[in-house]
Amino acid sequence: MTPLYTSTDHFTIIPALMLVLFGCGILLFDFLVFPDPRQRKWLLLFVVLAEGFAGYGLVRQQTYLAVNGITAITGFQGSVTIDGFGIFYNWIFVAAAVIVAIVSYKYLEIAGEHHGEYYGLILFAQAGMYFLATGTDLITLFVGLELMALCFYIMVGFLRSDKRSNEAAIKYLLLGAFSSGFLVYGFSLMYGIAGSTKLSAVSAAIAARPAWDPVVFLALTTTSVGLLFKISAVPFHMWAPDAYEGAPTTVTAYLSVASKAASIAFLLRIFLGPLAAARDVWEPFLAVIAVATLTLGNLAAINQTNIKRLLAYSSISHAGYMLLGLVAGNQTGINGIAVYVMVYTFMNLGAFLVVVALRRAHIIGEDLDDFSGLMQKSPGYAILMLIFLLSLAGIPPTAGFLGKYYIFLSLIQTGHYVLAVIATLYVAVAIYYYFKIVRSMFIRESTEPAPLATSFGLHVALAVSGVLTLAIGIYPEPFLRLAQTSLLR
Amino acid sequence: MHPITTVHYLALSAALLLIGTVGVLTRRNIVIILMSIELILNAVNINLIAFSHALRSVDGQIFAIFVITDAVAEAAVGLGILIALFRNKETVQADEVDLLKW
Amino acid sequence: MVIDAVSFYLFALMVLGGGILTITRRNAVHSAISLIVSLLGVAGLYLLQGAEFLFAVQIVLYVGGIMLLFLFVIMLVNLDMAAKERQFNHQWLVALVAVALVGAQTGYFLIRGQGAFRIADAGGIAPPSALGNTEILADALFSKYLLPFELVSVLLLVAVVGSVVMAKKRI
Amino acid sequence: MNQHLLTLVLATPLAGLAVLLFLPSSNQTLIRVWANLVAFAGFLVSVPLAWRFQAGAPGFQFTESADWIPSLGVHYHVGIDGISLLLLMLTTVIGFLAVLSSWNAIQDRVKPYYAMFLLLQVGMIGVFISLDFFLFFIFWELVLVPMYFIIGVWGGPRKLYAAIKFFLYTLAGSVLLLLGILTLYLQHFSQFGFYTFEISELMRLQLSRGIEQWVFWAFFLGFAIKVPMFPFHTWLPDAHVEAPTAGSVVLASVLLKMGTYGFLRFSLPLLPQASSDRTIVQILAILSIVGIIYGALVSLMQQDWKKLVAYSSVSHLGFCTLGIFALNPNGIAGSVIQQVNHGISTGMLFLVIGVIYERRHTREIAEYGGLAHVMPKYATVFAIAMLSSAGLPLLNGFVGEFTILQGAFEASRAWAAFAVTGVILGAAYLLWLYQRTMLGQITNIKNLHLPDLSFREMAIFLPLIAWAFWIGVYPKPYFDVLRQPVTEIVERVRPAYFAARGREDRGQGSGARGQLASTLRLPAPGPRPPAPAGGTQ
Repeated sequence: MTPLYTSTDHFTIIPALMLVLFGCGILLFDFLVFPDPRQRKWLLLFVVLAEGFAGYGLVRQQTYLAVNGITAITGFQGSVTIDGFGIFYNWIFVAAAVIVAIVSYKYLEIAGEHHGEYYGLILFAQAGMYFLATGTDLITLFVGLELMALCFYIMVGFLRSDKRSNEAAIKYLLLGAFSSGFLVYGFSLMYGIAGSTKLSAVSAAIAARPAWDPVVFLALTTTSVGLLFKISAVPFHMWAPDAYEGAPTTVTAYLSVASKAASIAFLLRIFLGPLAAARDVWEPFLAVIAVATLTLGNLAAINQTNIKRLLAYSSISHAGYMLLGLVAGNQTGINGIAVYVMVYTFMNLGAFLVVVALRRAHIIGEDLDDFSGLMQKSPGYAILMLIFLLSLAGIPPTAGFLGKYYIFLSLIQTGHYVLAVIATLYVAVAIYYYFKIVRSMFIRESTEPAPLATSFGLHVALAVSGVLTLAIGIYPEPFLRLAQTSLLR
Repeated sequence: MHPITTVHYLALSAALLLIGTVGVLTRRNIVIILMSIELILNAVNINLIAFSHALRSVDGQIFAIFVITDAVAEAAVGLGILIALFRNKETVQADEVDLLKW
Repeated sequence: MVIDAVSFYLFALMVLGGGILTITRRNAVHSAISLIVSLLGVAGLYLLQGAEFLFAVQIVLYVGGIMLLFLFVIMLVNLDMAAKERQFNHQWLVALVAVALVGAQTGYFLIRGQGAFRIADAGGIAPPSALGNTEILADALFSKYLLPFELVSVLLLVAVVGSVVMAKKRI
Repeated sequence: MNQHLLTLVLATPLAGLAVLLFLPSSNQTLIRVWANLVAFAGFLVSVPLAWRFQAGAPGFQFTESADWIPSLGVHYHVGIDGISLLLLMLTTVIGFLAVLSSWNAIQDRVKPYYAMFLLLQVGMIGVFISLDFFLFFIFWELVLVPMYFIIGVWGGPRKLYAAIKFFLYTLAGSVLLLLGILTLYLQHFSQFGFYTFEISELMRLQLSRGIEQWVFWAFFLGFAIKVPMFPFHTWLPDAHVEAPTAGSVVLASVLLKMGTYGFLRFSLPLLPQASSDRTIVQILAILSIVGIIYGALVSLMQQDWKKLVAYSSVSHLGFCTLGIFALNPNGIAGSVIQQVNHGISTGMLFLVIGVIYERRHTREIAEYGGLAHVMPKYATVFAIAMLSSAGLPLLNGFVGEFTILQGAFEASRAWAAFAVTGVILGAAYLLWLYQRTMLGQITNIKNLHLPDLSFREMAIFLPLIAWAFWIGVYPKPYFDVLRQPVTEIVERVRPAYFAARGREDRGQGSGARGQLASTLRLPAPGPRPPAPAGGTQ
C-alpha cells in the first residue's frame, strides 16, 4: 500500500497549505482578539505573511523544477501537478490577493462591514485557485472550483445591509451553482468515458475516440458551459455586470482579476488536456463564442454610466481576447494568454483601485460623473487611471498592448485572418468607452469637492500596479520570460 | 423486459438534468431555483453511480460524495444569502431582485 | 432481473415525478416535499447500483440535512405571499423551447453514443458486492483522494463561515 | 558622438518633460519658459544632424542599435536617410515654433499643455528615426494620446467630438497596420528562421504576390487614414477646426507627414511588387487626384477660415501621395519636398489664423475684410504664406508641386492634367480667401483697432518665411539629400526603371531646373512602363 502522505505530496501543496492555515488563523484571531473593527487591519499581517509563505513555497517549487531539470512534480497520486503553468498562474493569484487585501481595510471601514472573515475568505478563495491551476484530477479541480466560487459568493454579498450587494450575491450564486452543475455533469461523462478521474486518463480515452463522438461532444458542451460561465464569455456572461456592480469594489477587483485568471488556467487545463483531441470540434465553436464575447462586451460597454459596470463589460471583452488565444491554440497563443492574463491583472486591478478610492462616506463614487474633474482634484490618480485605461485599450507603450500583440500574432500565425481583423477593430471600439472615463477625468469640471479616500495600502497597491503596467510595456523582456515558464508542462 | 443498462441510467439522469434546468430558468421563487439546482446535482450523481457500477471503479462513488458535499455547502450559503436579502428586501422572487439590471 | 428492472422503473418514476412536481408546485413546502420524494428515488437507484454507503449518505445528508435546511428557511422567510403570486417568470416559454431543444439534442447524442459505454457494460450485470463496501470507499478516500477530501473540509468551513456571516444580524 | 546624436534628439524633449512634471503648476511663467527652452534645445541638438549629414552616402546614417526585447526580436534601432532628415528637421523646427506660439493662447492648465506637447514631440521624432518596425509602431501610437488631449482639452466648442473622432480613425487604421507588420514578421521567421522587426531584415523577404497585396492594403489603411487620403479624410477638418492653433500647426505640418513617410519608408521598399502593381497604383493615383480636386473644391466653399485651410491640406497631401505613386525619382523627391513645403506653408497659414483668432475669437471669413489696412505686417506675412501654399515661383510650393507634376506626367499624362487643375483651384481659393479677408475696405467695425503682429509673433513667422524662400530659390541641397534614398526606393520598386533609361539619367533630381531640362531631353514618356512582373529576384 502506498504511503498516505509523503513529503512529495506535502511539497506540492505547501502554498495552499499556508493559505489555509493563515486563513484559519485569521478566523480564530479575529474572534478572540479584535473587538474594535478599526484594529482589524492588523489582520492584514496574516494575509501578507500567508502570501509570503505561499510565495516562498512557489519559489521552492520553481527552483526544485529547475535544479532537477524536470517539467512537473505530481503529488497525491496524480491529483495535483506542479509545473511551470501552475506556478506562473499562482504568482498572479498571489499578486492579486496581496494587492486587493491591502486596499480593502479602508473601503470596508467606510462601508461599515470590516470583519476579519473577509481576509480569511480572500485566502481560502486563493487556495481554491491554487488547485484550479495545479489540479490534474477532475475531483480536485471541481472541489477547487467550488471552494473559490463559494468564497466569492460570500464576498460579493459581504455588504450585508446593501441591497445591491445582496442581489449581486444571490444572482451570482444561482447562476454560478447552475453552471457548475453543468460543468460537473460534463465531468461525470468524462469519468464515464475514461473510467478514471485523472486528466491524463481522460485525455487518452478521448483521444482514442473519433473526433465527433457524440458522448465526447456532450461532455464537451456541458463542461464548456461551466468553464465559459466562469470566464464570463457570451452567452454565459449575464452574471458579470451585476456581480461586479453590486459587490464591494475591492471584491470586484479580486473577482475580475484572480477569479478570471484561475478560470482561464482551469479552462486551459481542460481544453488543452482532455479536450485537446476534440480540437476540430470545439475550435469553430470557441471562435464564434469569442467573437460574440468581444462584440457584446464592447458594444454593451459603450452605453454604461456606472464605471464598475463599464469595466465589467470591458472585462467580458478581455475574456474574448483570451479565448482567441486558445482558438489560435499554438504556442504563441497559449503564451499570449499567459502574458494577457499577467498584464490584465495589473491594469484591471489598477483601474478598480481608483474606483475604490472614489468610495467615500456617503458617496458611492461609481458613476461616470464621480470621475469628473479628477485631474484637478488629484492629478496622480487621474494620470494612473489614464495609464490603466490606455493599457486596457491596448495602446503602446503600456502593458496591455503586449497582451493583444501576442493574441494578434498567434491568430495570424495560425491563419485566422478574419478573427484577427475583427479583434483589432474592436480595439478602436474599446477606446471609445475607455475614453469616456478619460473625458470625464480630464475635460469635465469637478462636481463634488470631497477628497478621495486614500490610505497607505491604496497608495502602495496603486504604485505597484501602475509601475508594473508601465514597466511591462516599456521593458517587457523579464516579464515575457516569466510568462514563457507557463509553457512548461 | 430489457435488462437495465447504463444507458437507462444516463437517460434518466439527462431527463432529471433537464427538469432541473427548466426549474432554474422558469421559476421566480429563489428557494425553488435552489431546489432545482439540487435536482441537477442529483442527475450528476446518478451518472456517476451508474458509471461507477458499470466500470467496477470506486472513483465514481467518491466523486458523488464530493458532489453531495458541495451541494450541501452551496445550499447553506445560498440560503444564508437569501435570508440577508429577505431581511433587506422582503422578497424571494428572482425577478423582483432588480436594482441591478437582471 | 425482473425485480431489478421493476425497481429501476419505480425509482425512476419517483425521481422524475418528484422532480417535475418540485418545479411546478405553487407552494414551496409542497415543492420541498416533492424534492424529498425525488431524492429518495435517487437513493433507491444508488442501492440498485450497489452503492450502499451513498444510499445512506443520501438519506442522512440530503433528506435529513439539506431538506431540513430548506424547510427551515421556507418557514423563516414566510413564503405565503410568494405562493399567491405569479410563479413563472416572463421568459418561461423561451426557456422551455431552449430546454426542449437541448433535451432533444442530449437524447439524440445519448442514443447515438451508446457505443461509448459498451466497453464499460461488457463486464457483466451483477455488481461485485465489494464495491458498495464502505471500507473500500474509505480506503480510496484516504489514499487516492486524500487531497480533495482535505480540500472539501475547507469548503465546508467556508460554507459555515459564509452562512453565519450572511444570515446573522451582527457579527 | 555621431552614433548617439539621434538618441539625444529623441531624449531632449523626454528629459525636458520629466523635469517639467516636477515644476510647480502654479508658476505658469516658469513652465512656459522651461517648455520653450526645451523645445528650442530640441531644435538645437537636431542642427548637427543637418551639418554632418553626408548627402550622397547610401543607406542610413547616425545609426544606433541595441537589443530591446530580445525574445520578440525587437531592437532599439534608429537612423536617418535624406527623407527622414528633412522630416525630422521639419519636426524640430515646427515643434519649437508651435510651443512658442502658445505663449499667450493657452492660459488654462498650462503645465499639462506643455507636457503633452513635449510628449508629442518625442513621438513624432521617434516615428521619423525608427528603423525597427516595432519601435516605429510604438512611437506611431504614442502620438495619438497627447494629440487627443491637445484637441480635447484646449480645443474649440466641438472638441470632444473632434478629439475622439481623430483618435478612433487613426487607431482603427493603425491596428490594421499592426496586422500587416505581424504578417511580415511571421513571413520573415518562416523564411529565415528568426524573429525580427528590423526593416533592413524585412527587406530581404521574398513574398508571394497575394501576401504582398494583403499586407499592402493593411499598410495602406494605416497610412492613408493618417495622411489622410480621400475617403478617409473626414476626421481631418474636425480635428483641425477644433484644435488650438499650435495643435493644428503640428497636426498639419508633422502628423500628416507620418502617413506619407510610412508609404515611403515601408510600403514601397518592403512591398515592391504590390506597390508597383498596375491596379494598385491606378487606385492610389485616382484617390490622390480625387483628393486633390475634392479638397480644393470644398475649400472654395468654406465660410470658416480654418476649415478652408484644413481642406486645402487634403488637396496638398493628395499631391504628395500622387508623387509617391508616380514611382519615379521626380515624383518621390517632389513629394518629400512638398511634404516639407506643406509643413512650412500650412503651418504658417494656421499660425496666421491663430493670430487673428487670438484677437477676435472668430474664424468666420465674413467677419473680416480689409485687414491689410490695420495690420500691414500681418497682411504681408499672410500673403507670403498664401503664395507659398499656392505654389508661386520663387517660393517653396512651386518647387514641390512642379517636381511632382513632372513625375506624374512621366507616369501618365492624364494624372498630370488632373493634378494641374488642383493647382489652379488651389490658387483660386487661396487668393479669394486673401481677397475676402485682407483686401478692400474694413467692413466690420470690430476690426478697426486690431494690433499688428507683436515681436514674438514675428519671431515665429520669420524663420518659416526664410525657409520658404530658401527652398523656393535654392532647392539644390534638398534634392541632393534626397537623391540617394529616392534612387534606392525607385530601384527597389522598379528595378527596370534605371536600366531602361540609361545610367546617366540617375543623376537627375538636382534642382527643379535641372530636372526640367532632363525631362525635356527624354523621349516622350508614353504610357507607363509595365510593372515588373514576377517579383524582384
